[in-house]
Amino acid sequence: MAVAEPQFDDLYREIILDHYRRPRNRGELAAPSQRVEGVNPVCGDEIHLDLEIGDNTIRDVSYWGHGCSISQSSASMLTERLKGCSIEEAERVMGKVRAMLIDGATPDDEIGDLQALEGVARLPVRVKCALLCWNVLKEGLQQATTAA
Amino acid sequence: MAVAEPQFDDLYREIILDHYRRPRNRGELAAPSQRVEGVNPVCGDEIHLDLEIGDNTIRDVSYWGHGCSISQSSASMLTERLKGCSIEEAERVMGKVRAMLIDGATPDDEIGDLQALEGVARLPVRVKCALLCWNVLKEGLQQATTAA
Amino acid sequence: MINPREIRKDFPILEQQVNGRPLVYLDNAATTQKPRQVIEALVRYYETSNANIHRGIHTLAVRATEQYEAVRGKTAVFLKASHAEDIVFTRNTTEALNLVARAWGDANVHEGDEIVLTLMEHHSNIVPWQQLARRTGAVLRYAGITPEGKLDLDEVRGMIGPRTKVVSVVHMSNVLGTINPVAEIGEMARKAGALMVVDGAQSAPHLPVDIEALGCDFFAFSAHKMLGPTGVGVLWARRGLLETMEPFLGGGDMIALVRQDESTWADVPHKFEAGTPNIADVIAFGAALDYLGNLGMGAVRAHEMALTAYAMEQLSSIEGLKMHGPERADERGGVVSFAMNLAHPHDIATIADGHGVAIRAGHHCAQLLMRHLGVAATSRASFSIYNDKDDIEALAEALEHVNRVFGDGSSRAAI
Amino acid sequence: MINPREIRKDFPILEQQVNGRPLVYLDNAATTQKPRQVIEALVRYYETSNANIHRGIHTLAVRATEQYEAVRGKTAVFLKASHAEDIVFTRNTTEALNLVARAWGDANVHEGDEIVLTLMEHHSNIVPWQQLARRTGAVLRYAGITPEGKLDLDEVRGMIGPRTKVVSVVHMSNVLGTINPVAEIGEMARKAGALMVVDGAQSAPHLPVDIEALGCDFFAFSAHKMLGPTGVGVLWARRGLLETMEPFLGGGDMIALVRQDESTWADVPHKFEAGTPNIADVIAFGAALDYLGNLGMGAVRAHEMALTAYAMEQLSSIEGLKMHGPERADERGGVVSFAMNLAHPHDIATIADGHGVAIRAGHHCAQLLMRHLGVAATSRASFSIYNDKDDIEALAEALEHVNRVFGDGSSRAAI
Ligand SMILES: Cc1ncc(COP(=O)(O)O)c(C=O)c1O
Ligand SMILES: Cc1ncc(COP(=O)(O)O)c(C=O)c1O
Repeated sequence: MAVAEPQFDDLYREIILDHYRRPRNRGELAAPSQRVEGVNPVCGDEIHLDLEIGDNTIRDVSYWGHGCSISQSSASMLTERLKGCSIEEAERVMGKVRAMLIDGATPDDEIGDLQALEGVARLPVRVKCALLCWNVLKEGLQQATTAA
Repeated sequence: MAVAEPQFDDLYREIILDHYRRPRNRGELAAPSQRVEGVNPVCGDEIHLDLEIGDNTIRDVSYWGHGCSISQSSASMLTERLKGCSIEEAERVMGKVRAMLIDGATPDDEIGDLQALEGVARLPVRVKCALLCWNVLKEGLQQATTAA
Repeated sequence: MINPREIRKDFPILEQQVNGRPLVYLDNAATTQKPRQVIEALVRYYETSNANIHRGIHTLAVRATEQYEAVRGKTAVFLKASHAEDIVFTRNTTEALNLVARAWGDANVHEGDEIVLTLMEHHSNIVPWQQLARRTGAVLRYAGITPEGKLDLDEVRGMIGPRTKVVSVVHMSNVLGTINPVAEIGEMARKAGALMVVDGAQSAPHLPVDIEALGCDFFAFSAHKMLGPTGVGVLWARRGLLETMEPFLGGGDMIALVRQDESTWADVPHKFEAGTPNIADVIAFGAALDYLGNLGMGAVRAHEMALTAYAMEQLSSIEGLKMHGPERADERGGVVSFAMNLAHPHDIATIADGHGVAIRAGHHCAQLLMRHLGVAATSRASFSIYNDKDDIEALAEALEHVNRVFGDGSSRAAI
Repeated sequence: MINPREIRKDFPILEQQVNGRPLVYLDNAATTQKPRQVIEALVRYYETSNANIHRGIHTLAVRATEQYEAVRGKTAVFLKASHAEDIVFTRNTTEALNLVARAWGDANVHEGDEIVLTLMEHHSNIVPWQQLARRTGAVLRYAGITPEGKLDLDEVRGMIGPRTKVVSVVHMSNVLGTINPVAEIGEMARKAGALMVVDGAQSAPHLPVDIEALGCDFFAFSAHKMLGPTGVGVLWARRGLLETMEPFLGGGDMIALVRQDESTWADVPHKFEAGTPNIADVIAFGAALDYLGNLGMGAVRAHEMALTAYAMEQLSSIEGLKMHGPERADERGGVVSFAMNLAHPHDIATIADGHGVAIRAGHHCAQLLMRHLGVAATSRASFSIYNDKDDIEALAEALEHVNRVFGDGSSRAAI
């Protein structure tokens, strides 16, 4: 029998690896309005998000933490995609990313680079890696809304 | 296929049932030199032996207790066989009964009615019933030896 | 409608001869036999999916984890419970009850508090509470039994009061067959501010259970008594209760963060499943739940009730035989304990075994009940879905034989 | 001599493809696969002998009891222990260690007493002692690890003193592979009047164990890590020790006499096996012991040591890969943990899985050790009797692929 090609190369798409190797918006913000964090106790992945929210807009966002390429690149792409977005748009993007990861929904262009995470949905055990920063974001947005 | 005869009728030989229905030497002695007892915690069988030992002889022996036909008839036969015996003979009989029950040794006439218990050796789960009174006796003889 | 003849085809063990007779297995309250679907689930697991669960990334680990957690969901459905996370897998009912007595009891029961039990409890629902009482100085109280073998509800009512911290009652007695009104007792406990624990070891296998309707706080049972493999027990807890409890066993899989001096715990139910669980058997238990689910627990109950009625009728015609427990089959499960004038329970069981009929003789882990009944032991026949009237008749025949063996010499000579 | 090619024929699960490649199972420290002899023992038990044990008179009950107790004897022989009654069956290593911490610890460890552990312990040999320390006010002390990944024996020696009540050490680390000199440490404990507990979860499956020569007081391990089924653990105790201990779990089968207010206990080991045990799996564990016994544990060790040496050689040629633990294969068991410069352990495990290679990534229930190593997780390959050099090469190939995927874009384009 012919040996199959190694699987999961589509998981590690170049765009993911690029965000993993050259993280965008990594570090702390000078004056975040929200600072939120999340840990995945099972695998130890850790994500911190700094958000600067005002006028219903994510004026700035950064992240730091450690973990696998999926959790870290997901966070990097999150910051890149949402910086400067209205809360409304951020929530729409978040909804689409979650639908893609959790329900396997087909992503559309609105989520940008994040479409590269589509392959993760096929691997339930890694979905939580990709979701981690989005769970953290959700909490951050909730805090912002409550504070407002 | 022909239905087999019910098994274990050879276990319940008439002599066993006779001792069960009409126990010999049942009750307490007036002045026992040894009073010993044993319980089988798994099935609740209980045997008490009263022994009157002197001059290296079991001058008198009686039993009481409750439990299945095997444990009770074994005790009844014990008393019948050993009353008036020398300790030496009692120990020999005890050895032969134990060998029959535990190792499946073929009994000889010296043990008398007790040969009827031979079938029990085939049923490991019931052997302890037949042995109970012999374990109690062993303790009684030990006490007598130590006291002497 | 249950068709035992069809069902038997799924139980390879029942095809054998015992002592030259076809095996008639009437020891189902001790443990039931397993359908090939359960055995095959075990084989399938070990031949295709075996791996340690919950932390693995590789394919087998993911597969095994999904199969294991799916059974938690199935167990919830079986109990009509709303949340799979309220279910902890243990080794057996006994461990489940110990878990409650330790993890809930040690934190909530104090000196002078009262623990209400009944005289018909299985040792597994007595000893853990005795141990708790000894650790804490709490007091045990036992509700009695009516002459007909039912729980004395008035006594229970009188016993539950402001000092009661927990009431723990067997749902169906493994000796008398009595089905206790646990919902009603749970209501009494609730009003007194006490928790209600139900030992469901005999009820989950034989009665439709609607856990929310029972209104209890904890419910424990064993897979091996309901067509499942040995080594799996279930503890269900009322929503939110597990969260309030400290863990019981410590170790792998139940932690969030381990530091040198102290640790934090994983979410429920994992907090209560320390170490590698009995993965294969939990998964095979899923096949048992499917099997019972396909039959329908209502049908199981109807079949076993009819069989119990038939057994009580047949046994009542045997001379010198006295049955324990409620007289009406609809007030009891498929368990019939009895005494015979002439023969001791162990002799009865041996002679029945000589007929290929497997019944149990002894105290059935219910010594308090034996003492109450004034006996050292009883003989017990108990039924499952693969039993039919022929099995009852084989039992009756064996018991007639007991009477012939133990009757006077003349009738014995005639056999 | 072990011939993995022959042995594999006994392991049906290994015949499968994972992600289009033949399964290469290198997660044996988590759990091993099971030979058909073990699976068949399960099937045979359920198809011929299933019954509840220890109290039954009928044929199946006697048969099941004999088979179950025979495995206690086999376990004693496997450990070269003199007495089968010194062996208690639990669910797993974790439960065995909890049993010691509760049933022995609660009665013997007091405020200010010291419990000596090491930084390389599995959570199952940490958390039960933390819980004990919390209940009693005892103090935990952790011996450190040398740069080469060995236990710092001088530190252990310095730590054991008059306040030490118990020393509990892993025999073989599930992360570093390190084999600890437990006999030597046991001697230190004995001199200080402390008890010595050995976590044998990784040693019993892979090294010849002579329990008397180890000189410890308790020894715990799990069947599922040594070809046996899930749901069975073993606790061995030094002669006489179990007798001095109060029971842990209470319930059926562990009592002698139950009265309303208190009970008396059955003889050991039954005193520690409450409720219906995991009968089928204990019996199937007997088949696993037979399987290992036929191979000979010396041969098992020799095979796995050779494989470990080969793995260390192969992995050392992979760029950016760093192995943890002792450098010499004869000082370690068949476990190789490693880090790679470019990729996180979870990504390594996923890519390996894409090659059909099952390895584990994570903290391996050893967070204290991870913290000591300064990592959040490691990747780990671990070996068993059915693994061969081809498996190692498949792993090496997968790891090369990891480097290609995570290397810079140019090399990635080339694959
Ligand atoms: C060294 C060590 N100790 C203890 C354990 C716990 O074993 P189990 O999960 O079977 O209780 C393991 C296995 O995970 C181990 O490797
Ligand atoms: C009513 C009742 N409770 C508890 C138990 C204990 O079940 P297990 O031995 O599976 O723990 C049994 C079974 O023996 C039972 O019948």
